[in-house]
Amino acid sequence: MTRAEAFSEREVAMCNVARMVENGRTYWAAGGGTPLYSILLGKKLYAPEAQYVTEDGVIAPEPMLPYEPMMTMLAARATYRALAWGTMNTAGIYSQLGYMDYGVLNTLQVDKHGNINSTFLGEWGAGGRRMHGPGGADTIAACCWRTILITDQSKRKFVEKVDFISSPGFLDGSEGARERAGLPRNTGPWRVVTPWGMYDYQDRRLRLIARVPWVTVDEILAECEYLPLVAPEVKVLEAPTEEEVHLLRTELDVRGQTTDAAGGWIIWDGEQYVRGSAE
Amino acid sequence: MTRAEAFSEREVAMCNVARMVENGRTYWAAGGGTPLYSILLGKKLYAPEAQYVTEDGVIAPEPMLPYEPMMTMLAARATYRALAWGTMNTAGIYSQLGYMDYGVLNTLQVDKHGNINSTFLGEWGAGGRRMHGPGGADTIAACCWRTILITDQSKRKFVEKVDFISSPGFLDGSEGARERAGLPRNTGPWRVVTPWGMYDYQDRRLRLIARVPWVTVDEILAECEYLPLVAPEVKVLEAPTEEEVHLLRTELDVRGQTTDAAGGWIIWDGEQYVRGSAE
Amino acid sequence: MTTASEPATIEVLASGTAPYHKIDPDGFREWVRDHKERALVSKLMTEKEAVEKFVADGDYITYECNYLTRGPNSLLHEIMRQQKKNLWIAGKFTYVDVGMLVGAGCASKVDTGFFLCTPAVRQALDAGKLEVYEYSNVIMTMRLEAGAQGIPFIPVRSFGGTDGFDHSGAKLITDPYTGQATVIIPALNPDVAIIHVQQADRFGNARLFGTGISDVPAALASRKVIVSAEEIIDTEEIRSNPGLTKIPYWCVDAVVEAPFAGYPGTVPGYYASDPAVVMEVFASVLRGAVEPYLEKWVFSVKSHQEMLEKNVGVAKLLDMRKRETIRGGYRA
Amino acid sequence: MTTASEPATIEVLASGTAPYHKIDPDGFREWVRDHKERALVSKLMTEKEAVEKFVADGDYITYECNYLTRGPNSLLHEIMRQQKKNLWIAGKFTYVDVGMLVGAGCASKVDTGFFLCTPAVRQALDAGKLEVYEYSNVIMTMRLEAGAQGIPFIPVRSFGGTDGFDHSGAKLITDPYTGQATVIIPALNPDVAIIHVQQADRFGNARLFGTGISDVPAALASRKVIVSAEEIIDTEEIRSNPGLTKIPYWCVDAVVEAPFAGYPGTVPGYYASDPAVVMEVFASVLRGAVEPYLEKWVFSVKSHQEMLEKNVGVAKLLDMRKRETIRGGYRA
Repeated sequence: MTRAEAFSEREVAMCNVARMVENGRTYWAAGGGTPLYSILLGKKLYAPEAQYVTEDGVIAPEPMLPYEPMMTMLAARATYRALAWGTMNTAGIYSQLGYMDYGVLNTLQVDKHGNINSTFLGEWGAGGRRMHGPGGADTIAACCWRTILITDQSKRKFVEKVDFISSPGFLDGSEGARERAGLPRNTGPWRVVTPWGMYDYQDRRLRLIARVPWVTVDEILAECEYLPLVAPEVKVLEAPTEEEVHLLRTELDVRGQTTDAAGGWIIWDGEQYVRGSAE
Repeated sequence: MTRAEAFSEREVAMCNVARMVENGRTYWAAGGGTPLYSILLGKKLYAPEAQYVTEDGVIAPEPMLPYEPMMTMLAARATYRALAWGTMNTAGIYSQLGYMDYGVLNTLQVDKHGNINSTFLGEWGAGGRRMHGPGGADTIAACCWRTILITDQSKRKFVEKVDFISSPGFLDGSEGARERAGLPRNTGPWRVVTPWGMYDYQDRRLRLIARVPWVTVDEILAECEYLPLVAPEVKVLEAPTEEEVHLLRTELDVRGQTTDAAGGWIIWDGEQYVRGSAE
Repeated sequence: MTTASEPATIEVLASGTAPYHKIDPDGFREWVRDHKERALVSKLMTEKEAVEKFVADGDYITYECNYLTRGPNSLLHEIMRQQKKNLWIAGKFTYVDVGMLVGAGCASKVDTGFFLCTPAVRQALDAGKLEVYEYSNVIMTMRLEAGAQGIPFIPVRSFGGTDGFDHSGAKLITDPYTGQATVIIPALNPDVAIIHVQQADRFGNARLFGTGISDVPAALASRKVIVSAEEIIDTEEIRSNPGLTKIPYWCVDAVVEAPFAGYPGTVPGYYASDPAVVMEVFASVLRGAVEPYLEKWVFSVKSHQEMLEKNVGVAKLLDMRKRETIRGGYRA
Repeated sequence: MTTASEPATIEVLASGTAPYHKIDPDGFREWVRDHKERALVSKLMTEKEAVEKFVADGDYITYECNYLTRGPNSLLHEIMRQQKKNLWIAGKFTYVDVGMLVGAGCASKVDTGFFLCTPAVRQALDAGKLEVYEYSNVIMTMRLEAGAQGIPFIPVRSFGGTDGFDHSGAKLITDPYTGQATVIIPALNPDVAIIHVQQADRFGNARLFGTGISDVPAALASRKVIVSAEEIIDTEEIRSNPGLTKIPYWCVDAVVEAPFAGYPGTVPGYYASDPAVVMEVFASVLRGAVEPYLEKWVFSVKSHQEMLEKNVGVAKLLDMRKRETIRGGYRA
């Protein structure tokens, strides 16, 4: 595996999710952006026997890549060579039944208990900014055994309490809160991955457990409105490899819609990775 | 149409149901005996645009007749050239949604309010005789707009109160009893057809409205444990035609399993129909 | 093995407070009895006739898939062209569509789901011309599933604990069987469903190929159902393979022959999308400039076919067809 | 448009009093997580291995269709041959089957449905060796539908007012949305489902052709699922037409290659029945003489294939195949 010379922040996050993908596990990819590409990257490079569904109920496809723009669900290339075709309720029902090991999703805002907001910034019904809504993420966050959340590292995204719980984390953080709200037992947030680091949950509270080499823990914490717990040993993540970014750019997000959409670039200066521009 | 020279009692009942079959209406045939053959007879002779389903969710087939023994559902000949194939829940759901105009069913016991027993003769759990259970008839009786019940004319079949309500009629006969039990509004028993006569319901009570030419009203009432209301004018039903019994015997119940299973035979003696033996 | 416990009551632990579309299973049954044609009669008509006849101002409307993928776009365009008003939209698995309908002045309520919250949507919200009730995609399609069964509600395992729950018609109850807190959601029986399929006969027996969202539940759950089809096929063909029929004729009120109705999106197995126009519609709604798009693609033409003729042309349509090279699973 | 009313409680107007199979949606999820194979691994095994491994004494068992039509007869025979005990049978859309299982001494509880109440059944009832709980066919398949969704119960529009209701696990409640009396029924998650299909791959991806009873819900709702198939096909074939897969591999625990498994019944599109033996089994169970039938067709042979070889023979099998002349809808 060759070190990549330059890559975007979004590419970093996707590579780190991809490396967590396991053979023989099921994934529900929320929508068609970073979650889907992360799973496909992991499946192509590390875990060919991982299986996934998307919201349209496709089961374990071998998609014809790359996709046409925005055609990441329902389209023939996206559902190609599946083991079965279903519907949105197919995906919902398999997750209700406990068949989905992992849900992978992204979001606008996450709080200390892993609750996700994709509906509204500000106070609901009193000004503020409406966003697109939960889509399938509510069901993923409720019913998959473990969820992996992808987001950017920024103060306005890591908050004490989300303005609106679109998709459930550990709710108020108390033990059994999810069960009391009618959600399945022993489910919940598992990892949050950003271009700078990775989090898990300790006693249902967000905890920083890893960082990329070119960012310090203090820099990460400076981009958290809510200061997460910090693990005793914060692991250092590997940078993306040439294989990973090549695959992302030539087969998955070939138009760069996902990877270029936000964040800066990281460049190998011969000795270390430095944050810089892509020019 | 030629008068039939001889026919069985069961054939009489089937012909009388067949003549009620209407174009552009939907029928759910319970099981595969007299109800299904009655509908098929009606469809072939009188109402080709009547449509039917059976419990396996077949929609509007054009079956390949005759069937093999007992193969009246699921089998390829029975589901041939359908407009759609479904499942038992397909049939159940279309009837819940109000798509089924008529349900046609048979039974062991019916009471003055049209309740049907096919589960137990005697006191449940205390001796008595267990029968086969409601099958699909409970859903037919609950959810089709109108039900047509086929049974034999005998004292033990027309009772004051069935021993066990397997499939609902008007329950205790009070207004709104079905709705109070959770059943859909404005549904319920519509006709009972026996080899001797026909009944409707007046204020949710069984009422004799027609008889065959070779049986008197008194003879019918003598074969009712519960004495039904009697309409001011009891119509006289036409005897089966040669076309009807020919079709029944050559295409539908070719082995006579349904028609010969019970009841006597009726023979034209040159002047009138008389009850007699088939010898 | 459990013996039924017998609580005299079931606790309602929490209730959402949003308005929800009327739940009336018995009324729906009576609509079916009085309006759904059980005879085999041709329901072929133009998109104009179908929308005039079966879409009314104020209707609750659901459409299947979305503007990009097997979308009923010729019917959506016609609804905008006829300037239907105050529609209540089932905004599940939608993308640019809600922004277009709001931009065209057709919608005043949305149950979401997911939709791009565009400048036109935000303006309508700020002006009090649009209300949004909060569900999620699967909660919406499960509501349709309950509506498609003729039952008033259905339990689900998601949605609890969210703020969406509070702004919805859901309830949290103690399940009388397990004693566990359980979410129930209200059934949804839209006034009208519009669905684009690959093949249908003139009576409405419809074949769908590929994955889907809630096409079949929507067809069963809705009072009025308009199906548009890439191809009208013979009923003999339907009868030759009954396993392929997903929607039976009796659910369908209008059948519109509509080749390339999914334009500019894809209809899987039939044609790929037109990527330039897909990008154009995204850019238009996101920048709050939906009017020029609607003017060009909807208002300046009388029908979908005229739009294909004037704005697209044979070469592009043939190219879209050519780029769709996958056939497995999309043909009888 | 309705605003959610907020009753603090929902009234339970009536409750059936019969025992029902344990309802535990969360426990079922954990079973799925811990036991269902999400990797693509071959599950091919013999009927003997499958039944030894996945059917335990005391299990709640559902089988699809019945002994006459696409019945999982090779597996039913094997269960009798292995003398499984105290099974609780989902007696929906069954015919001679319950009488056979009771006659073979395998069953001690039945949820009905419909079954021929044969002398063996009546003897077992009189001897207190068999209990019957009262449902109906659709109520049973709707219970499976709820189990297949992982929810604890589902509302239905039938069953209310019957005496079956009283001898079941159903409840009558006031629907919190309409205020109307509404029946709810307990979900059913059997311990084991046995299903015969036309085609499956070695992982369990299964194709079913023709009408059915509750094959797919049974596969989703059951902890252990044994599929027997007329033909084992390649996974490449499955991937070539994903629309034909009705049961995905991850639900399936065992796949048994079982040509003519439906004998003496029909498997639609593959072979017609053997009418003489169909009549033989009816006569046997109805006359209370099921033992000779079981001895001849089940106990005296080691496997279904041996039975075909010894008791049926090539000529009859070819004739059954020949008499099944309908193909439309039964082939990919």
